[in-house]
Amino acid sequence: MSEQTLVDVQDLVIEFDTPKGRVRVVDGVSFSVSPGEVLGILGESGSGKTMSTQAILGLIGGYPGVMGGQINLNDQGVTYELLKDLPSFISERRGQPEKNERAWRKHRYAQMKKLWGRAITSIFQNPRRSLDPLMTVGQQVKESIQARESHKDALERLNDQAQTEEALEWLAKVQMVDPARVYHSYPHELSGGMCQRAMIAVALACKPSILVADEPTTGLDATVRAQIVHLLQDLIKAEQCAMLYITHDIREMLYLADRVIVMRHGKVLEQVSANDLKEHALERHEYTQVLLDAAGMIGAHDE
Amino acid sequence: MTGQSTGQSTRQSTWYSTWYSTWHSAWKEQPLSFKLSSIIVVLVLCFGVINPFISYDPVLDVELSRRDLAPSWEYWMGTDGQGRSVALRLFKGIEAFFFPGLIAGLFAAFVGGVLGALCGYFGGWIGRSLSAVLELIDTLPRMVFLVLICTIFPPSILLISIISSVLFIPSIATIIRRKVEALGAEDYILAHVAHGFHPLKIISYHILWLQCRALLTRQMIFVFSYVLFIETALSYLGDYGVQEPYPSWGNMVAQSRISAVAWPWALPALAIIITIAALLAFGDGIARREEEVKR
Amino acid sequence: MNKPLLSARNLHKVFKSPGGKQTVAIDQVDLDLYTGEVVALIGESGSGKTTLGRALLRLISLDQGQVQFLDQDLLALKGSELRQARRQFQMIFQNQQANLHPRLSVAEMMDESLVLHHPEQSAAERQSMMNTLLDQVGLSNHHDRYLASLSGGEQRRVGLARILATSPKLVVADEPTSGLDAAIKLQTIELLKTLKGESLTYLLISHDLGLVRRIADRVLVMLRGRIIEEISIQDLGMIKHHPYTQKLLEASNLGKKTDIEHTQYKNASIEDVRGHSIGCHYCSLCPLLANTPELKDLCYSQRPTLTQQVACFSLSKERELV
Amino acid sequence: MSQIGLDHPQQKSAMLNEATIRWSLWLGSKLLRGLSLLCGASFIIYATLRSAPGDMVDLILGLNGTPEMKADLRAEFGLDLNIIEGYGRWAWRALSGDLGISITFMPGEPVLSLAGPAFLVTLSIAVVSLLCSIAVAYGLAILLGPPRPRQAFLLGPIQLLNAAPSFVVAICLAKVINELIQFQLAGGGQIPPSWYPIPTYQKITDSIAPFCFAALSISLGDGLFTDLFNALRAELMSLNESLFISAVRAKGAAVRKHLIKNLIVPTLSVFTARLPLVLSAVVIVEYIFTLDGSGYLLLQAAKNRDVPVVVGVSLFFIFAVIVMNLILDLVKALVDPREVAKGD
Repeated sequence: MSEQTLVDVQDLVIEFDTPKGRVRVVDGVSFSVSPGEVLGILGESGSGKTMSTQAILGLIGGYPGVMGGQINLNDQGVTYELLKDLPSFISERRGQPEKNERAWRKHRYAQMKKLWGRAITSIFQNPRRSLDPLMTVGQQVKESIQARESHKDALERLNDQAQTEEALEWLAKVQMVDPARVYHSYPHELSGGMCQRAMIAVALACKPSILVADEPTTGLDATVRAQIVHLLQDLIKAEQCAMLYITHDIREMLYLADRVIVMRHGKVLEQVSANDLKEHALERHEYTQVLLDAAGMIGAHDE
Repeated sequence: MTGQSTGQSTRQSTWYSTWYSTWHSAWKEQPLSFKLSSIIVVLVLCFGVINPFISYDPVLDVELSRRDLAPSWEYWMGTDGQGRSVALRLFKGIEAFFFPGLIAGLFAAFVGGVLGALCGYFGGWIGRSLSAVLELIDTLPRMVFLVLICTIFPPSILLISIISSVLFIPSIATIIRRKVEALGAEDYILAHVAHGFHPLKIISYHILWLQCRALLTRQMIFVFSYVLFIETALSYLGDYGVQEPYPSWGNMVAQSRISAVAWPWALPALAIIITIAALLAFGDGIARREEEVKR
Repeated sequence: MNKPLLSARNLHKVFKSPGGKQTVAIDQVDLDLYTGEVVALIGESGSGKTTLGRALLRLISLDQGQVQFLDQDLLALKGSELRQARRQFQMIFQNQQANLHPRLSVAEMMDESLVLHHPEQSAAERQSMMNTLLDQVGLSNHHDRYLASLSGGEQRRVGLARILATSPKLVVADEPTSGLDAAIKLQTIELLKTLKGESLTYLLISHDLGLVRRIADRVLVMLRGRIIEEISIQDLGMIKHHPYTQKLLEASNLGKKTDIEHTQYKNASIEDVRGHSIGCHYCSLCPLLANTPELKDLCYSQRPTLTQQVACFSLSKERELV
Repeated sequence: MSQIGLDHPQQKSAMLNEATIRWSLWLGSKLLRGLSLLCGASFIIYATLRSAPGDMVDLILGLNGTPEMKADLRAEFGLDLNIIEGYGRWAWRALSGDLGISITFMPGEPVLSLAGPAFLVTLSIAVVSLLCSIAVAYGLAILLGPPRPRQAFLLGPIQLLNAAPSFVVAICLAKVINELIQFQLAGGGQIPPSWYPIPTYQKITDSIAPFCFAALSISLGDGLFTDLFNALRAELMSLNESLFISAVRAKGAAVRKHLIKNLIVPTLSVFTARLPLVLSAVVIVEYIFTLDGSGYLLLQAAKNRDVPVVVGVSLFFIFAVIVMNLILDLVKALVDPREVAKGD
């Protein structure tokens, strides 16, 4: 892994037990993200795109979860091999590999504890449900500032007043109309679009080196969606933060991403630059063409 | 012949053979707790049905010379302080709660189901006033109200079971109402109206029968077990339930006050716990089975 | 043009929440649907498009207005007459699971519909009819399947087959492709096109402009319970639209960033429109007002009606001049 | 950034005002509902009384009632009026503290002075048992974590408790403790003379021990503990898998605070659902441990067919259910702002 990569994923394998037996949701996926780059993962429901990113974050729920591969995460010049200890948690039983999921999760949480927020953080698909319903939005933004500050020396830490002010500043940065009011609001009092903006504030207030955005616009209205996408683009540039952007909407992808990975059935079909996807649509993989067609982009190109 | 018929067997088989095959395969994949509990439930059911045809004489047979015998081959749950067989009394005691429980369960499930479905379907002021009445009934502490009833009216186990089933109607209706409202929230009912079905058919068939039968069965079993509980509690108190010398699990447990040995009261107490546990597990199992949507 | 299949006049609907708050869901809507055409209703969530679709089919009561379907006054129908009439207009619901019953197999469900709508037929006739219908939607071997074992696209298709069993004249399709994967979405669109034939009319409720471009003949734009613009599909994106329509089109395109004149309104979302009780709904966000300040008073005090196919004083004047 | 400040006085006061109005509206509607429930429930009791077979006065007084007593009683229950007016008069008297006079159980004693102190005992048992079960359930749920397969051995006994009526638990508890104490003191083998739990500890524990055991058996029996435990674990599981907990993790903050706060509401919901059952259980368990609570009073009075006492105690119970529900709602609203928002 070169110095210039933030995240490097090699041959990631994720499996789940279902009533019908074990299913391989992610099958040997590899990709990497460099600093300041926006990598898009394009795929439809069930393509394993969310699972691969959850695996990087160490947040996979379900059994047995990650079963193989390598994930390297770069934090301030230090590279962490996140899946190095994985084989020691896997044993053979009745001809099938079994994993001690509980112990692994504990191990993983301990490992990620110092990386969450600082090296990597994430925003999720359902903004209403990704904010704690019992806490005001301001407190939640402040919480991530606190978490960030707790890594620093006691002398360099911001005091409480400064943290509150920074939280307000963040709410203004995500273009809330009335930050002071939003600061004291609970998530149920905000609209979906505002919740997602608050969520972006929560995530970026950690000052991460890479932000994972998991379909942040799904379920939002078209105009609100456009706002969120524009906002993300502006902020990512301003904060010099890399982004892993997951979506099934090819238009968003073309707009935001520098490089695009197309996934289907847990496998990477192709990796292209956004420009290629736009300009040379007809040279793309069959499935990518279907996606482009469904979004009405090939037809327009032909004419 | 088998080779030819396999392709169409699902089509041409009679209703009972499909029924049998589905239940046979379903039985095999059930957890152990469900199997055990259903065996106990079936046992209780058998005894409950047979009991009225068995005479009381051996149960009431007092013989002081054989009092307090430990469990043996002859009296395999021992005998009590008056020399009566505990096992026989235990089985005969099922009669005290079986039919009242059955009636109460059926009544509560039927009325609660219909009321709940109506509340959930209509909403508006009908739903609101109905649910207000139901909430009112729900505030009455059940045991206290039952004692009040027993003080004013001549106590009988049938009255008790009817009252307790009435007291359970609100909770059943609420469960059904929530279910119907959840269905309504995903435009499910509207879709059926749009298709042209009669509202009565939607309520009775599409909602109550197809969607809520498992829930209702479970609630029915729950009410049954509650009547068992109430009956034993009241018989234990000694003034309202089944009176000595007639056996009931409650007044058998009440022998703990006077009995010198453990089995005359401990075994009925165990029977109460096990039966209620089996009933609950059985109800849960049925509900779970129905929840796993057919594939 | 000939007589419309369905014509609605002056529809009004107000929802009252328990707290006494009133939301205007449909506000003075006139609508004509002609046999064989596909009309798309677009707008953001909360614009009242789903409510309008349902109200037209008598699934929601209206506060005011008339709906004429063929020669019947739809709002006057009651009880069994209404249920009889329902077979002529059907609805595809947004949530495909809502269309089907999870505890009935495909065959049972189809049979149920056929018994209801063709009671005169014998069991054998129904069986053959069911087979043709399921063939039509491409599900010939799925008789014994249950909802849970069908994929999203298959669920949609069973719903379609069930609707076709009533041989309807009008189908209101509420987001018929939402939640479907791209390939299946394309299939479903093709299927909808084929099934339409000559005589079936669709009212398509969608926010997916890709879908709208593919099958619609005419587009209606809704904002806050009002139809603010009517566009034929050839004109979509080609002429100067109502500023709200323009914003919708841009948002779905994402390709170019919003215009400079829009920047100050960039972050004002549709929720900011809620406040205006008089005047044009969009007046405070309208970029056209910068060019035509003389209309300001008018826009802030009167609600524009649909003239020259657009509910905007400035635009309708402009079009009149052309 | 100076124009956006938290301490803009006007804004703060405006927000405060709005919140106060919302809260007072919510509280008012809850109080109103509680009041109407109280009226309704007492009306049900009155109607039950009126619908008794035969003449109610004869039923209450039996054969030895003098004509004056009969007339008194008629006036008290408003029997000479129609049912609504009669209820009005009866409710008014009850409200002003006149619940009538005990007739057969403790003749001449006012019901209020009988039932009031007794009810305090009952209430404290109910509260202690609820708190007790919550403490144990919380502890176990957090210790065991979310449900996992292969825990059946551990959980079997806990699930079996679901089926144990509290009076059975109470009897077993009394018996076992009795046996244990006898064993220690007398060297075993001796048969305890009565079912009373700790005869030899009477000096110190005459009242405290039965109280504790009553509370313990209520909190274990009737599925109270099991229900709480199951609800907590299920909630813990869904919380652990919920998006916002993932989000909290992903930003590197501590999860525990969020978990605990979000667990409070489901716990309270179980409480609300279980309250009538707990009060029912108290009645019979008090009887077993001969605690001087209102349950014991109720059963003794019922045995003696002392209708005024039974009715008075029932009213107390209903009142308690409504008030406790109100308190639980209040706590829920304090924790969860959504409650107030949807309340009106």
